[in-house]
Amino acid sequence: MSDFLHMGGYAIYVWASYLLGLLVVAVNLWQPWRAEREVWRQLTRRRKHEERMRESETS
Amino acid sequence: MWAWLHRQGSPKRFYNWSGTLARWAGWGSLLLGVAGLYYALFASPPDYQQGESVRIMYVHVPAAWLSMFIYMNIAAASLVSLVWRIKVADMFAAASAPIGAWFTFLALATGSLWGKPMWGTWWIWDARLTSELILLFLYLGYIGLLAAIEERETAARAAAVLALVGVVNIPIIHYSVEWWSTLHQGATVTKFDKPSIDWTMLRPLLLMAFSATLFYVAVALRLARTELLRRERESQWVRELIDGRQGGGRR
Amino acid sequence: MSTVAEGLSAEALACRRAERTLFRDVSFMLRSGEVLQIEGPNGCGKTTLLRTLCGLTRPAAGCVRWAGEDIRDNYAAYATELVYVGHHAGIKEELTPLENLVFAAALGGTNGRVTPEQALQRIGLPFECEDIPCRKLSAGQRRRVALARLLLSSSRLWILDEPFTALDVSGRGLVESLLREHAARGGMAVVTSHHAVDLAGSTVQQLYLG
Amino acid sequence: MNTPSLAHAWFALLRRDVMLALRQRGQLANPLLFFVLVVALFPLGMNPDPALLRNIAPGVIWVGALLAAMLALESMFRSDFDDGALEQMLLTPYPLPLLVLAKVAAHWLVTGLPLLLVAPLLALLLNLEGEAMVILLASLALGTPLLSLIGAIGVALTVGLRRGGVLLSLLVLPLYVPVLIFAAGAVGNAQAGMAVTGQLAFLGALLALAVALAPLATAAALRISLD
Repeated sequence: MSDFLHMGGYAIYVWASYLLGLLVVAVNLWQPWRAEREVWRQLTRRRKHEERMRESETS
Repeated sequence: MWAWLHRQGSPKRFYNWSGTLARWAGWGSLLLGVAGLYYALFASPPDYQQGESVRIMYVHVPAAWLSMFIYMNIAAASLVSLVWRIKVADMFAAASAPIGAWFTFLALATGSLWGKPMWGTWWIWDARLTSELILLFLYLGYIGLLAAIEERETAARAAAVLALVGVVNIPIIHYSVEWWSTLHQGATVTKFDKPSIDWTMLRPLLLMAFSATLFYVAVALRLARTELLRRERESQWVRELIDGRQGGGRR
Repeated sequence: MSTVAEGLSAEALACRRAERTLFRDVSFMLRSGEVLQIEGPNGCGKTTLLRTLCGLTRPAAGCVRWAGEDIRDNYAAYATELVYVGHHAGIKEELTPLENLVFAAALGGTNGRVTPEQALQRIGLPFECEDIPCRKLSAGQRRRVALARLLLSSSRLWILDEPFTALDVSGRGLVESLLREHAARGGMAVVTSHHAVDLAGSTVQQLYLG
Repeated sequence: MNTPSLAHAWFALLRRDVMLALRQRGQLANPLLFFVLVVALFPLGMNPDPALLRNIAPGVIWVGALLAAMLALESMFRSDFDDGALEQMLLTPYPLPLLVLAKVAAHWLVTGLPLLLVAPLLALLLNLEGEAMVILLASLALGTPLLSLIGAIGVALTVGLRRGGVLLSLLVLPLYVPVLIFAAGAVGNAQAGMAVTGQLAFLGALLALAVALAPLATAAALRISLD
């Protein structure tokens, strides 16, 4: 196991590479998630606003 | 055929099929990625010259591949959006750009991490890394232009022109950098690619590359869908979508 | 559509800016000898409409036709028939009025009736102004230089964005008479203006935006 | 109907732009002074050993030319955009790419050509002599029009933006890389007594390609920017 972690003396470089790869993947997962949440929040707010306007018109 | 494609490019249709495709691509990417990581870290031998550091290659090469592949995708989508006026295409192009920039960055960083033990310095003006660096600038320029123009559709069309100019220039840049590095470097440093590569190393490489490609497809589609919703928020189908979602209570 | 579509027509034009619809369903038909006056409050898209008619801005929906043909199909033919004078009319500050007009004629064509000097005279620019750079002229004088292009050109369609801005009473009267003459010759014009325009004797259509 | 011929309009546009530039000589001189200053700063920033200077001369002069050309780019369409002359250019019956070519040609005459004229002086400052100097001029003669042509695309894309300057350099400089490499490479080879025809031929080919394609892209970009 420690041999595996040691990576023949290249541990820092190898693990840093994989960590960076993971980081990039994480950022690219987080980004669309955040954008999606933001857009849905906006859209529902707009829709509610519209409905309120319609209600106030009819009443 | 064209009529069919054009129909699939209509906002509502695109929204429907892209969701499914993104989900499948996402799961596929995860599956291939896990398998790829297993072979990359456990079930492949160290290189006889580079030792264990060869494992960096399984991150670097897919990232470098994706950086090129995504730029080509942006250019192709830009062409489609300029010629056939399919709005969805420019949203896909715009969504691809940040992903491409991130993977270009990853390719550069891992190239540097591989270079330190191999060459003894963090950075060397090797043809491949230099090309990658210029590619990063092309991406940043594209993203910068897209962000600078306020009118969304104008921005998309301007960026599309830039992407096409860029894609014509990439081979020229690549060739010039290649020529320049052979002129100044003399003895060639060991490169990643060798004429023949063993199956045990090729297997994780291919798995990781496919996984990365699917990952890109999934993320780009999701970003494009989000942008689509934002732009089409006044249309009837988006309204219905919101109502359905609120009624369904998914969140 | 009418059978003989001589002239300019717009079909269900719509324009969006900043994700907001500026106008939609704008349709009209302008025939030979007619003037179209576009009115509306600030920010209602008058300038955008004019630019759309020129083919500078792409409409979000609908199309502009010249002689029954979409202007995008044969733009060069349309361009020879068109003069557009916008807020900024391409008058170079560093050039003299005469140089500006000579250049405009070189790019936009002339009708052969009027020389640049005559055009400047007719538009009421003092003779001594002809040889000084435009940046030293007043706003009204610069406006006159821009409008002098109308006299040179042989185009049948004039598209003028606020042509009366910065002009004094005599200038306004002059532009009105230019428009009348143009219409009498069988020309067409699209004009935006805040002022009431006196074009007695010509057919004037009006279009309200917003 | 009396529409002037394309050639007449083309030369009228070229003549007007050159005339305008000559009336604002201050603006004309700025990039030139910048070029001279940048190159003159290098010996101050390092050991002014003649051999070293000779070594870095091709790169330094070419990077200087690149930055000076970059600086001059913005003026290509800026004033035309502000005063509506660009709109008028789009409303003519002539093919826009050809009119763009006239503007680029005029821009090169007033910004690129002067760089070519002061380059020998700078070459002397950096101990670049003999054949290398000739090749330097040849590379500038082929390379600076390329800079103008490629740059025009970037300017056309950013002309509608209020603060397009930094973005412009980000868009354009990566595209300048091949020009820099081959041009500076040719001069370097000439110094070392090696063949230069390959690089110069490549620059020539790039120039031909850019003359054919860049005006098309610039015209498309202008239409988009003015939309």
